[in-house]
Amino acid sequence: MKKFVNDPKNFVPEMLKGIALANPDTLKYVPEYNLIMRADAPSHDKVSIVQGSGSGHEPAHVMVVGKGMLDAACPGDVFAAPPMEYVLETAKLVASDKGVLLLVNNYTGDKMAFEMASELAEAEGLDVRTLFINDDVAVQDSTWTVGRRGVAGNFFVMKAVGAASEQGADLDELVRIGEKVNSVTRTMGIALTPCTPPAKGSPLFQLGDDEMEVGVGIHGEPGRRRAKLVSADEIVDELLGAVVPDLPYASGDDVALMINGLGGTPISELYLLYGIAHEKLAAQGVTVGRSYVGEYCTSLDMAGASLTLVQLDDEIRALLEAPAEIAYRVF
Amino acid sequence: MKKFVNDPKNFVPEMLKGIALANPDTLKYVPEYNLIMRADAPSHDKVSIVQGSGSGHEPAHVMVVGKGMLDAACPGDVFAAPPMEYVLETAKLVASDKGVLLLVNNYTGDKMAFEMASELAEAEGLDVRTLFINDDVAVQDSTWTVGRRGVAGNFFVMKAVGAASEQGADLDELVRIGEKVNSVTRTMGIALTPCTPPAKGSPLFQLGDDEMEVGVGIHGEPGRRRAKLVSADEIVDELLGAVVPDLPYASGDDVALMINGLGGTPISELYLLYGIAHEKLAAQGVTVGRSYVGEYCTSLDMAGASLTLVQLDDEIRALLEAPAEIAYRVF
Amino acid sequence: MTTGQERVESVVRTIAETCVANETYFGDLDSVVGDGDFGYSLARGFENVLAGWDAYDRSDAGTFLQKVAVTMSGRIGGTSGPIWGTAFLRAAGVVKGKDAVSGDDLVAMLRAAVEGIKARGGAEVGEKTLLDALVPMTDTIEARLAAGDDADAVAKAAATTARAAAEATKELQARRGRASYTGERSIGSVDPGAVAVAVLAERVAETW
Amino acid sequence: MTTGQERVESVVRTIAETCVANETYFGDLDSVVGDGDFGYSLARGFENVLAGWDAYDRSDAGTFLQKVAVTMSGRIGGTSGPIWGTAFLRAAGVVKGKDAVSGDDLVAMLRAAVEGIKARGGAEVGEKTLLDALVPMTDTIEARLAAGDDADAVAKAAATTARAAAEATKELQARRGRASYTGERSIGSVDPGAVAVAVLAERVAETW
Ligand SMILES: Nc1ncnc2c1ncn2[C@@H]1O[C@H](COP(=O)(O)OP(=O)(O)O)[C@@H](O)[C@H]1O
Ligand SMILES: Nc1ncnc2c1ncn2[C@@H]1O[C@H](COP(=O)(O)OP(=O)(O)O)[C@@H](O)[C@H]1O
Ligand SMILES: [Mg+2]
Ligand SMILES: [Mg+2]
Ligand SMILES: [Mg+2]
Ligand SMILES: [Mg+2]
Repeated sequence: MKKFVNDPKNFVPEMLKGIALANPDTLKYVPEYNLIMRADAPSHDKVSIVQGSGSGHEPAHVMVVGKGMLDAACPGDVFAAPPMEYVLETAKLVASDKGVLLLVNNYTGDKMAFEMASELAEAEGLDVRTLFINDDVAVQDSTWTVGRRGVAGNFFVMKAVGAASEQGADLDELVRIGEKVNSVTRTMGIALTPCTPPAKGSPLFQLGDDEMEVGVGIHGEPGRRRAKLVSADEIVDELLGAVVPDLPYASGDDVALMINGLGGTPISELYLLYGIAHEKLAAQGVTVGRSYVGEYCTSLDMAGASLTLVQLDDEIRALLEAPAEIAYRVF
Repeated sequence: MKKFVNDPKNFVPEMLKGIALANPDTLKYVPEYNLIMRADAPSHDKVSIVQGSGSGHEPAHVMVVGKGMLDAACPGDVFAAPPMEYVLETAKLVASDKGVLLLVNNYTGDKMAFEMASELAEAEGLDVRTLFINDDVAVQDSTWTVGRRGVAGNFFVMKAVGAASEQGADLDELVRIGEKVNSVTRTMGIALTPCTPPAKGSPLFQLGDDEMEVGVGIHGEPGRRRAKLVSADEIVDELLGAVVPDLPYASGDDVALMINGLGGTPISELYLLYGIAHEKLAAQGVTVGRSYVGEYCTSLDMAGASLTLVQLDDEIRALLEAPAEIAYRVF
Repeated sequence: MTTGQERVESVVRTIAETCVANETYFGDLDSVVGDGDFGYSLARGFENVLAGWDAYDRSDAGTFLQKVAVTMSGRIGGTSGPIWGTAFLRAAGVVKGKDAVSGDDLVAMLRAAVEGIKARGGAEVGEKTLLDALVPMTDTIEARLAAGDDADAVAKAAATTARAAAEATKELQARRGRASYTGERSIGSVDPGAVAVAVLAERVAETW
Repeated sequence: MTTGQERVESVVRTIAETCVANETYFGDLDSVVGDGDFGYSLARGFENVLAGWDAYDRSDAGTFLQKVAVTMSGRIGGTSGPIWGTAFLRAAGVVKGKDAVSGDDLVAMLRAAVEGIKARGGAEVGEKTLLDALVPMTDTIEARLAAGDDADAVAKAAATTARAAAEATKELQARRGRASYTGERSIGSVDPGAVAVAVLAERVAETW
């Protein structure tokens, strides 16, 4: 394992400590519950927004806590949903008079932890609503399965409800907005290499030198199929071929296009993919009104990328354009 | 080679096209000279700032073009200084009445290209000044060598002169500021894995499963020595042990601390390193007044990180805090 | 067959120590079509249990099991925290206030755990989860107790059934949990949760 | 020994084709203590030369070489663009207006190229650059011409010297260019630029 790490069991707490030390004026780290929160939370003139998930997806979600996005993030261990108790305590710590919105990526473990926690929080008198994000088209939704996964598209839900809450929207309104953004957001990813969880110390799966995993999950879950590695052009065709017809996105649509790096892929390659996707969409009559290129929701050190489309309307566009001040910044 | 790429020879132009497509209102891509420039450049009430270097270090420098930072970046091929002609044409395209400042990382190829180009630009009547950046403590400076390399510390020079130029500083003033920032900036890096240039298709060097390269260059050049991989704590000791005594940074100093990812290392590990470095500096009486964690100057897909310190004073701090609007953004 | 509270505690200790010892093995099983953290979650969970052990209120078997449950579901994440926590919690309810556990109690505890797991995660038998080992194992225990076998023989039979059932999950397609995302590709590998049940049953039988 | 402009052009074509053919080999040499792009830079540079070939003004040998120089230094980056471009430019200056090249011209061209390289990059012989093959090779050519050898023999002797000199760079510590960053670790591997000179000299000798 080639990682910067001390004791792998302390990987997550040590990372969280680093985030707090780098942002002393704006963020607070609460070691007992493994959480990062805004130093000024709760603010009683806005709904508080919390997202939890396993760790290993940074900057999601601990690095997008701040004005205009999350009020707190409660991560679990690497790739493990947070314990129910941590979710509950996080909700209590940031509980605002206007309520708490819990954002959850749709996975079995996360779903259970958040459902248990929100039941208990309600029992304690908190006004809590929970919203599930499930943008991953790689997984077929059906009553026989656990439903689609939440992946990089969660950024758009967080950004939209974060902006709306800053503008004073109430809990019902935030749920409406979050569900709306989730409903027009679709993602699919491709892995070129596996990732290595620090505590495991070895790659999570094996991938041949000339292979890629199409539709990979952000926890290294296998995707739709394993295929021979092809050119960037063909990869974009594959991703658009899965994402575009799913909603479907149609000629005349104005979209946000995100090329998200999975952790080990340099941003140069992401921009290369972006350019190809932008042009292919334009050729289909789909206009990219807003672009996102970089790392938003990663899978540790996995080389790979995901492509997300969001159908824009005036409301969503304005919320995405609103300012935000988060730890994950450049200058 | 596991990369998103079509024909490797088109890797750089395809990336540049992607950058321009993602930023249609603010950036322009000029394929003839392989350059990215602000759409509104030149602006005659400010000095234009240009940085060139090989590609493969993204976001440096093509993704930090924009208000408050560069007016243009002219990259060469991966790891190759730009051709002299491209530097010259870039300077001409953004030439402002207040002059042009050329920023160059101190490498043989870059130095020659920029010296030739600025001679020719002056011959054509342009007011040009050139500033070399050389923050890498891994390399010993002496009259027998080509001097120290410019690495991730170049961010601080770009940011400071970019802000000052936006505030109306003239060329002499910018040179003063740039030299001052460069003189108080020191960096050292460590590689955990080699990088793979797209056109080469295989790793640039070999590193054992339990080895790291201490003092590595951002082009994969070997560093001070090869050593056994150690814990994150010990790695930070090694980096601080090289950087701190070099200026030296002393108790009572207020510094900017940057943990820069070299391309393949996830940001979670960078924050972990940041937290350790922040605390070790504090224990030495050095206060971190400003923090930078993420990718600033990479080496393709190399796993690794560099640590940079900048001695802050009121002038430098204000310039670093000034706003900027660049392609490399999050929301 | 009736056992005292000490035996309940020693079985829980065996379970805890076995999960800690099998961290890597269970993690590797979860790497095949999951995310590799099953071993880590169980090991950290039961490490917490072992660390809290001496401080647990053990006024009766039920109270003791409830403390174990709270540690698991409160402090451990992933799917396993809520699932295993709920299982222990429901089992605890059956023997609340009792300091001895009869054969009938044991079967009722396991049935309660199974119902709790189903309620919490929405899974049924045949969907490739730990239920596919736990339910047949419980059936065997019930049958052997009814047939009058002694505790040792019951434990051995339970282990044999759990192992066979865990191996048989290889043929199943996952419909719950992370493995379900892979659809047909989940066929061909065993379910880590079911194998964990088999390993634990074997270890309990060995140390009876 | 005097050769016509056609021979000058055919030597340049041999150089160009040999650099294109050795892209991977030269790149691998540059990976040892450099950044691996030496082969790529030369190959792309000389591909440009070959692509521009038919359009080049070739009114005389000097003009032709100047066009080659401008292509190399104007369009090719890295260290090699300016270094090789300057070398061709200085050589071009010696034969400007001439359409035949004498033995003395050849030596003067090589000396001019060497001076240009030194001026551009600040290197001296012994600092582990292509100069360490180019200078001894030029000495040999001058000596063999003075001794009255025919062109073929001169070319073969040049190649032999260049190869030996390139191999000898192994013993040197790099003081210029990217390899110099490694200090003593640069000892033990050959300089890519010097080896390129040797390969080109051998190929020119073979195809004379
Ligand atoms: N819905 C469910 N109900 C019961 N057990 C489940 C369910 N989903 C998964 N499991 C069990 O949990 C095991 C995986 O646990 P764990 O690795 O902690 O989950 P994850 O990492 O997917 O959140 C599986 O092997 C399976 O036996
Ligand atoms: N200052 C210099 N003067 C002359 N030749 C040099 C100098 N520095 C390096 N070289 C030659 O250039 C070769 C490397 O070229 P190239 O790979 O293009 O450079 P880089 O990638 O380091 O910019 C070296 O093998 C050496 O022969
Ligand atoms: Mg998990
Ligand atoms: Mg180079
Ligand atoms: Mg798992
Ligand atoms: Mg090179």
